[in-house]
Amino acid sequence: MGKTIAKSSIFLNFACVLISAFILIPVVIIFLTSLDPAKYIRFPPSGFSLLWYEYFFSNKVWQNGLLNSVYVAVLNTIISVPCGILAAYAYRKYTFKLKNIFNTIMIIPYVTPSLLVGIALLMAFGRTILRGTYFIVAIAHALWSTSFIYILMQAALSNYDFTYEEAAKDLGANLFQMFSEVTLPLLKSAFIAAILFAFISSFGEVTMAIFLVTSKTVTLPVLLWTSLKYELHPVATVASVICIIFAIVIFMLITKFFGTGMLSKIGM
Amino acid sequence: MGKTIAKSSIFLNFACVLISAFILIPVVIIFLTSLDPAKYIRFPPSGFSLLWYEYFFSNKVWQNGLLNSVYVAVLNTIISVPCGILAAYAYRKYTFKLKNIFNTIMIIPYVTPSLLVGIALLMAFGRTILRGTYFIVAIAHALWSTSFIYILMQAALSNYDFTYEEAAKDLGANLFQMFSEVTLPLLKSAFIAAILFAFISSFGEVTMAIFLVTSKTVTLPVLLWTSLKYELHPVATVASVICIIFAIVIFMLITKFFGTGMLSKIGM
Amino acid sequence: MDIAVETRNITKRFEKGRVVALDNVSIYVKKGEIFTLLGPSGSGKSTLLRIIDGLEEPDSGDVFIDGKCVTHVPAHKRDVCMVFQRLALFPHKNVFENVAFGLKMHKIDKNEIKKRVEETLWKVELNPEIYALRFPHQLSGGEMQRVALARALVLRPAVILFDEPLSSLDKRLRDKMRVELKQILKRFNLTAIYVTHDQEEAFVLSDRMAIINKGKILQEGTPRELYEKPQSSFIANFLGDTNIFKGVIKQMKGNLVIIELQDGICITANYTETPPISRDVLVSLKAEKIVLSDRPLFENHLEATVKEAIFVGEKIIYVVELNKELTLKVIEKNFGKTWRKGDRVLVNWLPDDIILIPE
Amino acid sequence: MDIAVETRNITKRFEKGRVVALDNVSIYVKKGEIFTLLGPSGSGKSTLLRIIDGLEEPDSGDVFIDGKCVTHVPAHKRDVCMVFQRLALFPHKNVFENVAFGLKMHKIDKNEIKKRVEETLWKVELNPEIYALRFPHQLSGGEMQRVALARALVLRPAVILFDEPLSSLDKRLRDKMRVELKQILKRFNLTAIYVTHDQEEAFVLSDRMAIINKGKILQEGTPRELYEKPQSSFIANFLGDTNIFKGVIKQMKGNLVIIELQDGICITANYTETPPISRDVLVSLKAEKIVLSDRPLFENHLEATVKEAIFVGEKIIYVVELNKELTLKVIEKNFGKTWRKGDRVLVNWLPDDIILIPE
Repeated sequence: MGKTIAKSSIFLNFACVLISAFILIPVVIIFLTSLDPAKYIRFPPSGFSLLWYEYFFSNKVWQNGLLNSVYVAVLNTIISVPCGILAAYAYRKYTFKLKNIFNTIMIIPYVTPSLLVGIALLMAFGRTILRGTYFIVAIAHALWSTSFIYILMQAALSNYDFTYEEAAKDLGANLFQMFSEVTLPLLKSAFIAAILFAFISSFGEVTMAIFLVTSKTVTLPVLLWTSLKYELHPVATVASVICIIFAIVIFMLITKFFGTGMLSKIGM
Repeated sequence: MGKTIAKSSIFLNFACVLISAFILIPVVIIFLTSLDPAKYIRFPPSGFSLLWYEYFFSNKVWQNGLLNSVYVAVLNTIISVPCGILAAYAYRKYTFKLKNIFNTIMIIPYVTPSLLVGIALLMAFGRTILRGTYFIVAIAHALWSTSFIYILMQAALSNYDFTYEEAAKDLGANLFQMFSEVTLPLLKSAFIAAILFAFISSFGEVTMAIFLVTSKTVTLPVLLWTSLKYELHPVATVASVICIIFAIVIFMLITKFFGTGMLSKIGM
Repeated sequence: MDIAVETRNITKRFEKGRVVALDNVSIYVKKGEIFTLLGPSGSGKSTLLRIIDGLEEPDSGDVFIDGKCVTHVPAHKRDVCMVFQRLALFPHKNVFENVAFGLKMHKIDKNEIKKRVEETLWKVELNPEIYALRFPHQLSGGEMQRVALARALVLRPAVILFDEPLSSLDKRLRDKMRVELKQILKRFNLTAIYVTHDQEEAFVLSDRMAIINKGKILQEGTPRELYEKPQSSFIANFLGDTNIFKGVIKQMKGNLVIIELQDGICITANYTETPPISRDVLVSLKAEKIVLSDRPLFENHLEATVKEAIFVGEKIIYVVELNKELTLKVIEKNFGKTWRKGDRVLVNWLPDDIILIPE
Repeated sequence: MDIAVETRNITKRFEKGRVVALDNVSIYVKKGEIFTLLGPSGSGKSTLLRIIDGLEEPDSGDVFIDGKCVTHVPAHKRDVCMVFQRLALFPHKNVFENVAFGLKMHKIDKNEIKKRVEETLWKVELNPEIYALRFPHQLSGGEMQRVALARALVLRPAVILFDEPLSSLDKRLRDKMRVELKQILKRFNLTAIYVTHDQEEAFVLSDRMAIINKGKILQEGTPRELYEKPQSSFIANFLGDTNIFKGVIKQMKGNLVIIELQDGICITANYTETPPISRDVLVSLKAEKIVLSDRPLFENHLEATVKEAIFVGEKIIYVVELNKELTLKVIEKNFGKTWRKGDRVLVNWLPDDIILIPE
């Protein structure tokens, strides 16, 4: 490499800056707008103030939305993470007849537009007791989320050596001991990544939620949506910034604790 | 394995059927509803007819939406596939200073709620000449799509052996010959998968599009959304079925032509 | 005779019965013995090991450990331990925890665990004070090897199974580790089944060995028996560097047989057991059983020309030509006089070293 | 003397200068010669090869090919070809297309390409009619090897570089391929640089070789020179199976030196070149240079007890004990009388085989 690197390094760094700028445009715009004290959203902003941040944190509706989003995200995580992980684990470890069909079916929700999932569930459960509960929103998210986690875990498991489990069995471990002593610690980082991804994707989801929430269970992204679509109220930019910060913090957690090596393992 | 398999096989096949059923619920519901001749959407359906399919294919607005969706998806593919592939290729092949920061930035749009990307672009370009063009919708999609393709290609490239490129150089190939004779054919299936994914994700996207389209550039998912949210017109279920069939066909293409091996390579 | 492990008529098929991995395999291993299964890759040797360990079940046939039938006993309840090919040391546990794993699974008392783990680490020549807290990735190849062995040893199983555990080491370390391994196994009088495709490894380690090919046991015996008395041309060819010729028996007097190889080139051989039954035989002569000289050393000697002399450090490999169609490979150790391409030499051998194989 | 390749004072650092891969390395390779770089992994041998090929640039120093400085010429414009460790046959191209690749890149006429590819396939003993349309995954390890060689040969480069191309084959095939490779290289009088960590491979292939360790060339010469006349204890130890002892020179008469090893055990050695300058020396004696017997064979002989006799097929390795602190490793080929543990024997060697290394 030597001189080759030195030369290409300048070009590459320049290209990186350009692509990064392109990528960062929306984030920067939203952040600047959220600091504008004006009564309606506009760009470029005209001033600097934390006015709308104060508003956000003192307003019951927005606070409620934030909490609801957390409830739904937690519920989704509880449903989709075990399902997705077990499905991927079974797919890699065992041979069974319906294996290929199973694999195809698991991936369908991932390629189905999420809008349709929301509508379908509304149609199915709209007039049942589940209507307007956190549960129905979480189920919708879990459909997509299970599929996504299945895909992530497939990638993580493709580097996983089942010999460790055989060694544990050979040394006298029963199924439970094998799982807690070997499988869990070895796949720990992939499991945590799956949890974080399940949480964050559910937390920011709007397309399905908008069909399924009531005014009691309304989530932050749905509030944001309504606010932006009909009022263009500046507090929406604050909510946006909070969503993004939330996402970035979780993403940082993933990379910090498990390294980018882990991300590339799970296909990131 | 032997008898072990036989036993677990029954359990596994049963579990598969259960999970698959859960996963397939929305698709089945939508499909059945689309065959209902009733004038409003309801579930369970009351009859069987192809009435709304005929309606869909004879209605200008829906046809137009379908075409617009295709335009946007193609434009998005043209922008995001080269960007995402080049970024991932550069990341794997070269060493440069901003490498880690670059990696983080590339993943941000993927974790940013798409709603916000749409709004930010509306704010930035809402009053410019780009307003209401296909281009602005495609840019929004490309932000997310580039990030996603970057992640996919990282996984694909993690199994790619750069020695082939060195061998080509060693045998007298210049940069262009190396790319067309070695890199392109070896990564062909990953490239095609990237194209298909870019296309399908853009084709079904609604959250960003809804902020950026005009009545002239309105896409199929946006029409679908409006129709479902305000009219509950039964033709929407037909549009849904068409979207899903589209998605499944493309997914089948991916698995048929490149095998599930390839999918697991790119992290699917 | 105390039998530690026995398999009876084990058959195993893969891929819905289309591939026969093991075909009616019966072996036995005596207590305190090191038994080696030697075979090319894909011969079924690892499958047999996994069946003995309980990681796979045979389609038919039975496995006995210490006289009890364990065919349907799951792996974690069998009194056998395996040292895996890629070792499979738990990467998230340190040396102490790795070795203690089996004891912990069996709910042994903590103090007892500590005592036995340390004892075992000493056995494999790892100082517990230095190594106990290290993680597998901090160990060298040889040290990892020893930890893997300790992890199996500590459970004092009836048998230890080895699935080519040395194959990932480089040659020098492999040579060293195999001698060490044998010393440890012998010092503690352990029973072991060792699977390998490396004949040197099999020779150095085994008390008794079997050669397996395409799922069938071809021959078993001590290393020397197999090497010096192969019962088929496959084994004669497979072990060592062998010159094999077709020949016709011309004459038999007493224990001596005179065999014509070709064009009147005749050699003399001894047979000690049954005389050959057909006139057509295969004659096998290992390359190291031939001595080159400039004057006759033994009764059996022929003139030849050196076609190639390949220097390989400790030994020199010669290819010598008896006539246009008959060449011999000869191995001499790198000592004293060496020959060059084109030299005229005498090739000498002892009649005892000629092995006759029925064609 | 026609020089095909020369490197002058090549230095290369990695990881921002913290790791020195090559330290002022100068080698030359004559036309028609097979030159081997032998060294442990991480010694820098592959880096040197990549610098000669143009895949990496040195931090300082120059590379000359056919007398022209090519230090800054990119790989695709250099008249050298490499056979890669993992071969790097293009998996999406058949044998013909793989071999034709270099010619196609150089825009050679199609008929000419066909002619030269077929010619080259014959050279490496692959029938083009059978193999031309096969893909790499349809070939055996040995066939892939030959295609990789053909792909380089077809360009008729000034030098062919080999980066341990045989290391992935199993032992039997490797032994066969290395002899074949040498025959092909010699038949067409090609110049080659071969990198390996396997000393047998280096001995068999090389006209001349160099030993490299930690980025430095330690010694170069013919295989025999390096093996029989090591200039440092590293090399004496690295090559072959060596007994090394500390000794003190007691007496020198003519070409003979008498060295005391320990407790009055004295041995006699010859020195042919310069006499040793210090009284303390290292004495090196290769294991195969010792002969065991029950009656004295040469002047140098000592009594010993056999501690171990390890049967390794074509050879037997003995460990013999001269006294409590002095053991010797002896290699005998598996011929004639063999000894057992506990036997009293005489160890014999020739004074010429003792090598003195300044401590």
